[in-house]
Amino acid sequence: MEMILDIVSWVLITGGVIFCLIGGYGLISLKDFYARLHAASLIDTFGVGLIFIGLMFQAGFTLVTAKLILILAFIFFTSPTATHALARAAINHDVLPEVDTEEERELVRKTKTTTQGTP
Amino acid sequence: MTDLAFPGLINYWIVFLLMMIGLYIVIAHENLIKKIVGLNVFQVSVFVFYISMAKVKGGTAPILDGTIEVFSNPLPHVLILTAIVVGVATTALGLALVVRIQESYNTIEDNEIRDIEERED
Amino acid sequence: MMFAVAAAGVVVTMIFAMARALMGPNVYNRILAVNVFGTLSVMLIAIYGFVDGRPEFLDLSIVYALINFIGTIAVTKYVTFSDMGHGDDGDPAGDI
Amino acid sequence: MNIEIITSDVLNVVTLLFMAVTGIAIARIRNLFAVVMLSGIYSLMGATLYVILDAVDVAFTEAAVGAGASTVLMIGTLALTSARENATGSSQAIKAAIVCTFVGIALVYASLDMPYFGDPSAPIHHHVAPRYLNDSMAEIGLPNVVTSVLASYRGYDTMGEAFVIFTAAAGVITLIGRGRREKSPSERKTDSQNIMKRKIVLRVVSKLLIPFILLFGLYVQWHGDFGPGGGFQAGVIFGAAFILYGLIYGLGTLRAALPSWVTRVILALGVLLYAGTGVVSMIKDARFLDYNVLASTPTGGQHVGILLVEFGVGMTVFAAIVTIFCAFAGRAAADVNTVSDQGGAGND
Repeated sequence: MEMILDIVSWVLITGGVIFCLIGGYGLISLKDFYARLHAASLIDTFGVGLIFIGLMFQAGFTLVTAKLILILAFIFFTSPTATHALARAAINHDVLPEVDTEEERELVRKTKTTTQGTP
Repeated sequence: MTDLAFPGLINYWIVFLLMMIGLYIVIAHENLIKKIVGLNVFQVSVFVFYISMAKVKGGTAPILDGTIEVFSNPLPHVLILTAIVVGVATTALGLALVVRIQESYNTIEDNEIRDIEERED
Repeated sequence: MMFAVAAAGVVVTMIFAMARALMGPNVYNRILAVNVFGTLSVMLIAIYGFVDGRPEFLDLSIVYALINFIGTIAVTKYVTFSDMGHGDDGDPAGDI
Repeated sequence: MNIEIITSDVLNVVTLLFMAVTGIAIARIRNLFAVVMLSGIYSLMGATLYVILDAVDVAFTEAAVGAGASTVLMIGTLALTSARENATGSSQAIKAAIVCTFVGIALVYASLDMPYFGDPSAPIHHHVAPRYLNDSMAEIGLPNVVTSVLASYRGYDTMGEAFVIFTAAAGVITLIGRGRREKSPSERKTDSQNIMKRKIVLRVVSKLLIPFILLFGLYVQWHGDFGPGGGFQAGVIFGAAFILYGLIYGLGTLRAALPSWVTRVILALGVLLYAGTGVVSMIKDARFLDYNVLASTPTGGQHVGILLVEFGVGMTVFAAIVTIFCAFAGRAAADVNTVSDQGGAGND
């Protein structure tokens, strides 16, 4: 039983670490701000999630697991909110994504006006 | 004593480097906000110095639970805990002074303020 | 061992985040990097609790996550308004 | 030498190196906004380091106060001044570098006499520390030795700190407390009209979170005897909830919920509670801040005394944080700093 739990933890934590590393690599290699937001969200969701679930298997049914769940829930609420606020602030201040085609450029313009317009 | 060879004194030397970075910022830069940030850098490194002296190898946090034998020294923790809060209180006071200086002189560069003062004399 | 691997992975990712925070190129990239750095610190603290064998100090991680969120909101608000006590006074660019 | 100790030592050095890199970046970058963000990272790394060095209470405080509150305050100052630093003269930089090199060499020379890092036989561990660790359970009866030392053994010291915070908050009120901006009635009207239409995501999430943050603050306040926590930390967390409210709903709404006279009263009440506890113990024929007489048994008295004193500290710190934040946020933005500047502010 102990060993099964350890193996599950290993798998989850290794997975989480790999997602963190991919996200971190994306953070420095991707070209524009919005692409980097995606890389960051990988860390905030899969990275934190998998690692914390892996830790929960090690902690067992204790207060520690409850606290881990709390932190996880907190991050799941706040991190997308912060990212949303950040992306919105960026697009309202003319930080535009790098796009290739005219069609995409049109899409960017549209998004910008809808986020900016007062209801 | 081989156990103690790493990090040995290296730990303290990096802390001294941090202190000197803080000191450098405070001396070399004219901008008052930058000076306060430098003071913060220095302050945190002094805190780190105290806390690293309190560490006992293999010990854990000084919260007793009946089973653990080796604890780190709690006294520096207490000193630094209060120092941090006082530090932010003084930082706030310093920043408030910076705001007032900006309003009176319309600049927060130390040398420009000195120039204005000299012209007034 | 497991926790050491996890801590190593998180530290390497921290290096990436730090590099992005130093490179910029604009304010938003920095804020993003600092936010990610905060999340990674939360993870590092949680993992270190297990390394140390006393994982009951997870309250700290909660504080880190909280401060990280409030910090990001404050910074975003400053970038948007250059002012922190701003309410809602009909500035169309003010919606963060 | 097992894997735990190696991991913790390596993490220790790596974190210090992170801090050094951040420090050098702070010294070099001239965009103050980036500098403030990096100093936030610097504090956060410091807090992580305290966890690695077993100082969980200190880490708690540094994360909440150093990384949270002072970053917010510095950004508030930037909003009122300018986010750009002038170039410094190179002669001054060289002089500063020479001074720092000499001081650094002197420090390293002095450190050669120091005991190695983590040495259990270092003199620092053989004076009062064993007494605290061995006898505090019998004398005070609390698992968290840091709280025992903070609130009971060194209660005078902590009272002094509480008064320093009180004084600093009073000083900030005197310097910049009177906000310069008054809103016209028409502006207020648009406020109420727009209030539900904007920032929907942030509003909903913050409404969800703020009660839990307050609850967590109370937990930290009352659980400080048994785990990391206590008045200083709880005060900042409580204040952080209100700062979040003020950031998202505007300062006017925050001040409607928590008028300035209330925070000022709490600010004074906190230190009054602390000193009052000492006076009560004097009335009961003991020395100032000797809690043993506050209940029927000595340890029971210590419990009551520490709870009261920590609550006093929590009140003062909370009120000070909120007061200082409101003072900075309420000051009208100086006209040197407009929104359009900010787009380019990140390009160094």
